[in-house]
Amino acid sequence: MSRLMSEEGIRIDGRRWNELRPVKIEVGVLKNADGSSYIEFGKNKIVVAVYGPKEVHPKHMALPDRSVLRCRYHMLPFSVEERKNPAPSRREIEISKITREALEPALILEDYPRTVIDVFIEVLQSDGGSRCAGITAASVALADAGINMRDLVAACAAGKVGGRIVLDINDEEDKMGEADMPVAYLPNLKQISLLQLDGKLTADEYRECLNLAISGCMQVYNMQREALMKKYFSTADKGGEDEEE
Amino acid sequence: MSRLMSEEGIRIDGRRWNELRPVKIEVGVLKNADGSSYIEFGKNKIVVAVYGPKEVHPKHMALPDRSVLRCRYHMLPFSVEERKNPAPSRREIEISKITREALEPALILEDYPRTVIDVFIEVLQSDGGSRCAGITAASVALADAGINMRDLVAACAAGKVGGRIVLDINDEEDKMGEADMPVAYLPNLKQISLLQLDGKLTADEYRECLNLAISGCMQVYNMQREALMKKYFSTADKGGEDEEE
Amino acid sequence: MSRLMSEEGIRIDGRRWNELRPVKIEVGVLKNADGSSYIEFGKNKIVVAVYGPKEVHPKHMALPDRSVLRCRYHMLPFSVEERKNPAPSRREIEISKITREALEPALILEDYPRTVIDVFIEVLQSDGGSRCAGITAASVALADAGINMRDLVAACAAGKVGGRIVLDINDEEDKMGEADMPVAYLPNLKQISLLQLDGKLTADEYRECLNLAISGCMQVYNMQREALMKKYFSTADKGGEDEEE
Amino acid sequence: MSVKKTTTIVEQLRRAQMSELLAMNKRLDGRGLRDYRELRIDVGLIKKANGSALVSLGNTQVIAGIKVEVDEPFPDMPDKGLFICNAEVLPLASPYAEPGPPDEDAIELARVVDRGIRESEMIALDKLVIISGKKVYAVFADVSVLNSDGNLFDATSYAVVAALLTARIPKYDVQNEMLVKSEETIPLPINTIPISVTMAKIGDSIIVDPTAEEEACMDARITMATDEHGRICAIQKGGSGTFSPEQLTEIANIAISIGKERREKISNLAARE
Amino acid sequence: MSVKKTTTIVEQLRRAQMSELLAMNKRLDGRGLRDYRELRIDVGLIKKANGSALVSLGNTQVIAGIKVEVDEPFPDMPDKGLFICNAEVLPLASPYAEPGPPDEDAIELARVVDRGIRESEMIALDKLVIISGKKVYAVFADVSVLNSDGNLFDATSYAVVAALLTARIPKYDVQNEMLVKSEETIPLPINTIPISVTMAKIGDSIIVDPTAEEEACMDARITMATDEHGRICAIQKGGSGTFSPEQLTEIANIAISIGKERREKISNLAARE
Amino acid sequence: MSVKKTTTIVEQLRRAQMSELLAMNKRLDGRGLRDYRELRIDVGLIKKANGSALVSLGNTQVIAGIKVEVDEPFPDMPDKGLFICNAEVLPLASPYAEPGPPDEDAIELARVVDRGIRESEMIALDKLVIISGKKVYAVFADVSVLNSDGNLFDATSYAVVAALLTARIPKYDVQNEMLVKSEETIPLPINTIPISVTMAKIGDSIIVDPTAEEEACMDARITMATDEHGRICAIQKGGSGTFSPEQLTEIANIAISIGKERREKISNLAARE
Repeated sequence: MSRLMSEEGIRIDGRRWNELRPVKIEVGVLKNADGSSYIEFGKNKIVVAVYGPKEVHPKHMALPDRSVLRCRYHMLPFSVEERKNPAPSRREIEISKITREALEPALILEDYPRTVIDVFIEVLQSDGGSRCAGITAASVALADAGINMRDLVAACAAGKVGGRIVLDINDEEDKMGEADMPVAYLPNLKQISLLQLDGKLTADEYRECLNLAISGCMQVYNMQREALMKKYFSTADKGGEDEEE
Repeated sequence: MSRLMSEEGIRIDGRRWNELRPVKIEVGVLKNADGSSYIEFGKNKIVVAVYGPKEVHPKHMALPDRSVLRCRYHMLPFSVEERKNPAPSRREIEISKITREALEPALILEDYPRTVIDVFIEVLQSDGGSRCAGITAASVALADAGINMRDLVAACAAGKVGGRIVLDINDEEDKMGEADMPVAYLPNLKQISLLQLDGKLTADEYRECLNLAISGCMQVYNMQREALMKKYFSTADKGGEDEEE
Repeated sequence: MSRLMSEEGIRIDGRRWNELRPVKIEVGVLKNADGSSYIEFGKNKIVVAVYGPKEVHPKHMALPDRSVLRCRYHMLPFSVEERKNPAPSRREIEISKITREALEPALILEDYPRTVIDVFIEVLQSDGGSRCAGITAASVALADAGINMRDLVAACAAGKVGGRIVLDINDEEDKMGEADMPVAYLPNLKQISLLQLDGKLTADEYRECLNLAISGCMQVYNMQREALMKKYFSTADKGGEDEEE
Repeated sequence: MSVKKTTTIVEQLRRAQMSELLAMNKRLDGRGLRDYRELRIDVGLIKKANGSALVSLGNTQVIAGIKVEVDEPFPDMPDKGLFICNAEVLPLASPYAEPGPPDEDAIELARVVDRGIRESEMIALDKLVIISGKKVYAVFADVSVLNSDGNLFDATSYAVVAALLTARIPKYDVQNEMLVKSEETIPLPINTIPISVTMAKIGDSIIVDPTAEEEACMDARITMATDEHGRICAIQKGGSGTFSPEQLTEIANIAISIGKERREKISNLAARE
Repeated sequence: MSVKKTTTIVEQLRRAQMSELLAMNKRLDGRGLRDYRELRIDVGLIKKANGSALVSLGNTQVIAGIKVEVDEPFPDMPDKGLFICNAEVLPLASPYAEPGPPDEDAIELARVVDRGIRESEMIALDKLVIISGKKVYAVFADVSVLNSDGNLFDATSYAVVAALLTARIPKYDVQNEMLVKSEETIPLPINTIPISVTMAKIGDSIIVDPTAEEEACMDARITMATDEHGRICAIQKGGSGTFSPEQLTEIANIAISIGKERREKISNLAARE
Repeated sequence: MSVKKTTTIVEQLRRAQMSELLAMNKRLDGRGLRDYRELRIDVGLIKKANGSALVSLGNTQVIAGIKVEVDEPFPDMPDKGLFICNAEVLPLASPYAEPGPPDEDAIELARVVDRGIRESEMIALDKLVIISGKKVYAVFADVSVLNSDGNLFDATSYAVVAALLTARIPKYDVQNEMLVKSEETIPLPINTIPISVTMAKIGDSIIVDPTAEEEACMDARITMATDEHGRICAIQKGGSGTFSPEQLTEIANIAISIGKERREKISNLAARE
């Protein structure tokens, strides 16, 4: 196993244990969509579009009391090392599902009965943590589409690499490390809407990991707010943490 | 070719020419289904569920004057020597069809207009004669579901092995033998609702085979009745052949 | 590269530069179809059926002001050198589309609102120019079905082979030659409804090719008329070019 | 899942009329109960196939093409060539046919035709081995129904049989474990000619070679293939009705006697290349 | 695209009733909040499989079969055998199941069960190499749900674990780079037994081993698998609700303590061949 | 089966308005009849691809990625590398796009772009051979439409061309018939740059680079690709209308003259890595 962690506690890409990779979020990048966003999260490059609320076809899918949320997480063929077949893989189908379940609690779907809201997540380039980056960007795109929301959803993984609990696992750390735990968090409701784990953690490590992931989500949340403010308030003031949108 | 028949007329699994393999039938084995059954027929292990009569979706499939019978014969991936792909094979599609056609004449579908009756046959372990065992079990599950029936359907193959006409071909006899002829029989109506043949028979052998298969079906029929009685009449008396259910 | 053109300007199959391969067109070859035709064009052997105008299923596909034209170009597994998988290839899907677009301008679809017209082109044996032969035959089958038409559609390719612009490219010329340009033409409207090009042509060669293809289409048109007259007028007089059907 | 095709009211009315006629041993198209419609077989139409046959049985029209490739044998059958039979009902064959992968009817059709040819041992698969365990001929028979007017089973079977009888396959020489395709072509090694006879039961009558109209009204269908020795080598009952044991004896007699007479006709038709 | 299954009015009413009961630490079927339903495991039912187990968890019934083949390793893992896990909810398992390829629920089910087994390193994949870089064992675990009454995750996981524990695989000898199958069979190399514990959140209550009725009313679901050392090795949260950080700590404690006690039970049940 | 996309009443009204404007040589967005929208090309965005380009043509946005693998050549072309082009209109590209396999429009798009590149012989496929008859480079060009606002043909073609021009592929050394990947990367061998020019006919006017709004109203569409010598190397007519022979001559002249001027622009944009 390659040394993923130096003696000084520096990770393979130069970060410390509690540091995020560089993040860039843009809002409103696609003309046709009702809401859209673009995120770079480490080497992840992801574009998200939201269409809706809109009429449902076929009509029998409509619900009388709320909107139906549909999600698709999809990777472009050239987004990974080995060219990927464009047809949806089992992994993409699972991530589409857990992404929908991570976003759903943040949306006030009751405000849009008999409609559908479509979220399309397209991974242009993939790195470790693409599901978290996708959820983060999707939440911003939903806000950009003007959908009523209880909260944003900010997502970030923590994990165990070279024996230490660290924040925001990249691709190499995911492959060589001991554990990866993606978390999605609703910062104002203080609720977790996504939790997965691959790899082994003791009960103590698990708690440490969870707390670290939540602190990462709070950092991501601030970047989401900044990106939205930058689009919607011309004097792009960096939003304080205690403001509500 | 291996010796499938000893000089004393004993078959490879120890049976005589007119003997069935051991058969076990259970009724009502699945909680969710409207009717169900489990059959062991030699090494065949098959579970069958019936759902219905119930509403049809899509509605345009409904018939104004009778119920629609739908059938699926399906093998689990581990039911055969070489792991089977779970998608339906051409063989499974053909057997689904001839199974439906074998069962349909026994059902009084006119009693349930605008509904559908679904029969699901799942082969857990496959041996020679799985289509016959599936039809036999399906007929019991239909009775268990309380569907109005003109008759039970009992199925059993006869064939030619090592030069002799024998009853109830097993897997090895099917592969190495000269002919296999599955038959489904409605004992009270004295009608045949399934007949197939793989292999060569003279006209005389064909008649002999047909009669032997019918006699096998009558034995199977008695076991079907016993199994149903065991469930529906607490004093599990072994039903006589002249009783009607 | 093999010699596709002799010094005397004779092509590999014995034709001159401006000569069509032998063509045979028959009308009304299939009993069930509303209109049908069979064409031999060189080694191409193609049968076409038209069904409609008829009711549309599902109904939401129907248009209030005109008929919907649907087209399928399909090759039988044994129609080509290497056995072809029966599922539609990308090539067949593209040709289905450009065939529909080549035929559509000739049809008075407004005369049949809320209906569908189906055109099925089945290639029994394929040679160079099968899409042109298919369009030519389809146009005849549409006329045989009694669909109101503004014009027939006659199709023929021209191309560049061994340095010369020639009419009606066959399979070998297509593979070894420099360019292939299929054209569909509405002779009375003097309009082009199909134009494709594979291979390289200068602007001058392109114009020459286009004119040559149109002259080929006119020859094809006369054969289409003859075939229709042969069916519909018992005294099979070879129709003059200035007559309208 | 398997589900029955719906029958219309018109078909039910037509059934009454048909039963009346059949009670007088008459059919709608004037044939006797045991009469086939006119059979035409044109072989060799498709030069790009190793063999081909266009068969018309009344208004039913099917085309079969044989393609032969070199392939590896199945591991448990190192000394047998391969035979693969596919059928599709083209969407142009009838107003009810639709584009798409073969449905259960087309799959049953292909499998029943395959069974007749395979179980009769028509093709000597053991003579289709080029290098034992490594290289064998794979014979693909693809059949497409062009016009569907009943009794696709027999029409398809005759087309495949005629195409196989007249097919020419490339000869291979083996040099240092490599195959060299020779100029020469050879016929397929044929053991016997199986003949398929399809009957329908309408009311109490058994009729031969049913039309689409008759099939729409029938209670049940049965196909029997026989070989040159009059042995039955494949049976398939179809349809939602039943047969009595006595009817099945009668049916076998019909299949054997008609099979004998049609075998000659089909061999002759196929030979006229 | 992923979309939530609809809930009916009846389910919403039932949810109110269930919440009231749960507030009093009661469940509809009388169980305590941390109680599992009765578990039965029958191993070895399918002789044609290398291993098999039929698991009943209350009314939920699943069957798992193990098939072992020889295959090539992944190029980047020349010294690891393969483990492939598939699940399908058979159409006979419930009135809502339909024939067809696995939907997102069945795919999630298979992937979560796979994750628990893979991440716990239950199977010593490095001992499944026959010829390094060339030939390894490929272990297929196929699970079919026969009757669906909630908590498919645990039932499926227990079935695969029991089938793996009792599987026998062929031994191969290598002679001149060729594999020779010996008469002997050997068990799979096992490192640990992972135990999956699934919980549901309804209102403020966390319950273990939810029934289908409880799942229809739940806010969210969570599955945790632990290994023999009490380490958590796989987690999957499901459902459209959320958990608080405190609930997630409580849930981990439940999974670890229940996991320990159930591991013994499952080892024992699986051993009774 | 191929079937035309429906046009709405609004589109028909808009068509009347558009025709009036065009009669005065004006377009809705103020462009002249022969003017392209603003073109932006960003190359190298996707480091995991061998080459990539993000192209904006007005509001139309597409991304192309090149992946190069080692594969076997086609048996009849032992000395040619492979080029495979796929396109998909992502469901986020427009309110009308849907998830699923490519439809006939996306298939036509990929095939027409492929044709321009293949027939112009842009890539020197004969230089992509590593071991003759055994190992060649396979160049996959995958294009995804991110935002659809008309003229996908040109945007897609420019994206693939730019991605190919800037791609770097691994160099392989051959040692004892085995491939050894070297550290070094090399560019693809390029012969020429084909330029696609797409025009639409609305009424009697021919316009260049139609928007989605213009395409919804157009009678017919035509795409012509030309190479560096001004030769036409691919044509595709689309749409349910027709062209006169005279219009087709005019169209070729436009394609050749605009192609020349745009080739320089595209080479420059692609070079700015």
